[in-house]
Amino acid sequence: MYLFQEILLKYNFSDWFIFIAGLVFYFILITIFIIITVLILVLFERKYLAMFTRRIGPNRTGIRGCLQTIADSFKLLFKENIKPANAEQFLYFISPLIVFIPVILLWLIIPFTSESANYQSQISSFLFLAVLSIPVFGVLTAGCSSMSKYSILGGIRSCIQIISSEIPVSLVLVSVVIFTGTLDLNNIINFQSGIFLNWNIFPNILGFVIFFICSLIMMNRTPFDFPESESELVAGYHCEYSGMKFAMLFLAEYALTFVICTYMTALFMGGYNSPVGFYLADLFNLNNGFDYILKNIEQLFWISIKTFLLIMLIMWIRASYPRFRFDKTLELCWYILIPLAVFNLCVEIFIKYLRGIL
Amino acid sequence: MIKIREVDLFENLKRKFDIRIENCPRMFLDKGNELNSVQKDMKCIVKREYSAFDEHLTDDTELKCDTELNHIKPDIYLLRVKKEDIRQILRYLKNSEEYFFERLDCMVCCDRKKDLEIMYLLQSDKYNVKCGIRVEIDKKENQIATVSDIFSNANLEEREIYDLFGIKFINHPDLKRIFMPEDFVGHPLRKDFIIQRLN
Amino acid sequence: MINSFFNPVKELFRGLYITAKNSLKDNVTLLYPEKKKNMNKFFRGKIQYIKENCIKCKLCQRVCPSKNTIQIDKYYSINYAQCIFCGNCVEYCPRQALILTPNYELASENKNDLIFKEELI
Amino acid sequence: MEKILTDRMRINIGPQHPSTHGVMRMIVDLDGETVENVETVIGYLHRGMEKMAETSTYIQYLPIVDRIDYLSGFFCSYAYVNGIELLMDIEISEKSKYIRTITMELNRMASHLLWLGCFMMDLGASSPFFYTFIEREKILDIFENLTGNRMMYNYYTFGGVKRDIDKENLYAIKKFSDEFVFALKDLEELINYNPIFISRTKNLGILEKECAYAYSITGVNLRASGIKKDLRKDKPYLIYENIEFNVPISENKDVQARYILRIKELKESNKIVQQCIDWLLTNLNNKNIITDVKPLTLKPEGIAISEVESSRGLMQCIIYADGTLNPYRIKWRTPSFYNVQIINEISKGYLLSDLIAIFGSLDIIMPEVDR
Repeated sequence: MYLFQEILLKYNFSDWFIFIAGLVFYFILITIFIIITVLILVLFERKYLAMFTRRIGPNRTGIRGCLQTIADSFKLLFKENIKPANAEQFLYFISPLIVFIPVILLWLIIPFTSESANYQSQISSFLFLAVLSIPVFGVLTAGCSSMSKYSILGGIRSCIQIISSEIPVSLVLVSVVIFTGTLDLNNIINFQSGIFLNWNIFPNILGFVIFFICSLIMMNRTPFDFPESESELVAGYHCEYSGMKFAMLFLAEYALTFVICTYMTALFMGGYNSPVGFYLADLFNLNNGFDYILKNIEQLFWISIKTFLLIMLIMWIRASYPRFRFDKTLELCWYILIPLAVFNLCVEIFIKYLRGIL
Repeated sequence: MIKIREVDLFENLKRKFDIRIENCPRMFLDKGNELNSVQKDMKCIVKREYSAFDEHLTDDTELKCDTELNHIKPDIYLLRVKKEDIRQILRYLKNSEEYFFERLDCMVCCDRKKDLEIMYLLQSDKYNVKCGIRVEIDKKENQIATVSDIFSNANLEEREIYDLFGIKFINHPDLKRIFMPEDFVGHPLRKDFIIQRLN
Repeated sequence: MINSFFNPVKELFRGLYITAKNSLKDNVTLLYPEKKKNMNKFFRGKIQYIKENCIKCKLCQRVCPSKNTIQIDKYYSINYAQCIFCGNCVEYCPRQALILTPNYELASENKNDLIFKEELI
Repeated sequence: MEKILTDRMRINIGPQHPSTHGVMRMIVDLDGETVENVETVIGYLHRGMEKMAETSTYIQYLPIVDRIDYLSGFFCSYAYVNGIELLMDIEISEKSKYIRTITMELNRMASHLLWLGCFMMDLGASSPFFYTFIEREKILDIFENLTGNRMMYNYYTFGGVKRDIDKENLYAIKKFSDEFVFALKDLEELINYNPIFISRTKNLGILEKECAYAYSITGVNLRASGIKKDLRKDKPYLIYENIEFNVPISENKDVQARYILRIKELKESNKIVQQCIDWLLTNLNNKNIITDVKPLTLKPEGIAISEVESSRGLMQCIIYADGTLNPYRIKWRTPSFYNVQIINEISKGYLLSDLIAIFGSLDIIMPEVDR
């Protein structure tokens, strides 16, 4: 974003115009980046699940099925938008946007590299959680506005589920923040720099497990995929959507998965520092501006590798477990995860105190 | 081997209701003429060796079988019963410990041109024997009392018979068609139902 | 009590292990258009009519469960849309005028492609 | 505080729904998420099997019989063919008895495997579906080489079997049944003690003994309620006398019990298949598999009630024959027709997702219900 603004300076536009152009350019850059990652993610999931069940997965489009999701998205783009007759027009039209726009904002908060032009703010980890609860409204309005009983049930289920999983997540976040001392994601990541032993995951293993389970619930992934559980509610909240709107909801779900995984790597697994402490780019120590870009690329590489490992674990879980019962999940959240999160908070404070003494 | 009192299987049943025990006669389906009754004894149906229950059946009981086939006792007994007292018989057969037919396998309805006939197939687990109760309903006033409160699986069964044969069951909970749409005319499994061949 | 907590977790990991173990085995799916499944000689595919052997005894018409797939008057016609490939006609034909071919690809755009007609002099 | 009066939502799990195996409509009255009343509407798949019997001869009706319960085609054709054999007093040879038993038990395994796959898909796990279908494909390949078709066999005739089992088929069956033991062990490890699966199926859909008798439920659902009733043991037909196998029953009458029983039945059938193979391998040269009955001019008379223990319960075929070429009336007593009726009794008070699990555990398929 800053590079773009420097170029604009040469053509002496007025400064407020430069500020807005920079933001818009970064916004477009991020959406393109999201669409690419989601395309890869969807294809990867289908191939990865196929591997587990001894199938091949899509292999007709492209060399070995690599253009499959592009073909899917084109199909969805040009599909006819069928609107249910008695659906409320405005809410029905707006809810995919309510779901999709916050997901893009989430991407702005996450620091992908040390100098990445994301939205620097002192409380970026809490800001992430705040923005994360906005898509719930989109899902609820999508469900209730399309006036079909299945989607109403789906919408209600997903909003109860996400509320009950927000609380353990924030408690675990508090424990991480206490341990690292700052709310800002960049500082949290810098706190975990160096050899991978001082990642946050090792002192805070219980917090990581709770966070992982709650993020499964938030992402609506198996074994907690109640809003669109195929065998009961046919397709849950997005069963009346087709064409472009369905593509947006589908895209938002996968983008949400990727973003929550990057957030987890940032909090627990040392976002963009390499596990071996030093960066490959330093070896070349070429002093013109080039090593700066090389370092950024390598950091980007590290954070996406760690996120991919987490996503592979999530998809592995999707392949092997049946679905939970809805009220059992709420029981799990309220009776087990929240007390555990509070216990984990005390453990963290004690470790912090111990670390302070030594 | 426990010695059971020598008694005919349906003796006290006969005392209460007047039923006619029969083997199903071979030529019971008339070819246009009157129903010719017992003409030739009929090898009834599922050939099984003796079960413990049959011990007390002496050879000269009513259920006469072909002399050369007497080593195979029929495993099913067919009773011809009047239409009015079908409910008492079924309740009696179900609740009395002596027979203990507590499972109604199925109700078979057959259109014998002259009249409609329903066969209630009962099965007793304790004695491992089957009994078929046959009731004749003539076509004009095709009505019979329902049995769904004694055997609750008769509920759907009677609706199916009503749907395919048109027999109305008195005070059946909800007598509606099962297979055919509501506005379907006629009852398909009747012999006089014309099949429109569409090709 | 401890066992009642660690047992389910052990079972959860065992579930993951089973799916992983299955992922190493080879694929079972068959790439249909490229590699076709080889049918054995008893497979009941499309029925083939041999005119020389036929003595027009109409037995195949009488034995066929879907009543009017085979029509024998001036022509000998088999309607593959109605045929259920049960093999009755092939079995009961006295002169082996009908044989079974292992060809199962019968998709066609319009229906009357599926009607096979042969002139009977 | 008194219960808040919320109005009931009437949702119909309609004919087109991913988890009604076949075409069936359930009108469910929901109070929030708990099920209050389930009304089943059937009849979408009625093909008029019984009317078709009256207009076709005995030979013409033989291939149609497999389609009554297309998952276990051999059982229906055995019920029909055995009925005619009883009427005509035909004795079938020892070898064809063994061939019939082995094909029926393999068919029972195929139908249970398909049920397992669909049941797990109802509960949300997608990968067991593919593992069970891999095994099922092997059985269908065996049937294809043996009878010529994967599901519509038309393999039994009056008085025996149409074709003899040659050596390759027997070795294929032997290879399958040996490998099946390990594959089933894998499946069981994946599902049996999985805490999510246990929490989804434990004490759910309790079927009491009286209710089972009142609705004349048969098969695994009955045995899951503690009543030991299996036709293969009570009235052994074919060669079930000299084959030793046991009939598993369980006492706790819930969805999990039905699942466990079906897995045990898979193992039992595998044992039966292995015993049949040993006998068949010993006398390969005994070739008389069919007694010469002139099927085309078949004119039986009388009533015949032939029973068979199909994979879903007791299946009876009641044939009224009046000495002409066409059967006078054939009535099919199919087990799923009675299992459908108890959904309302046993699924009251459970959640919507439990209703799907209960319906899945009863192993109901719609062609049998609608005939």
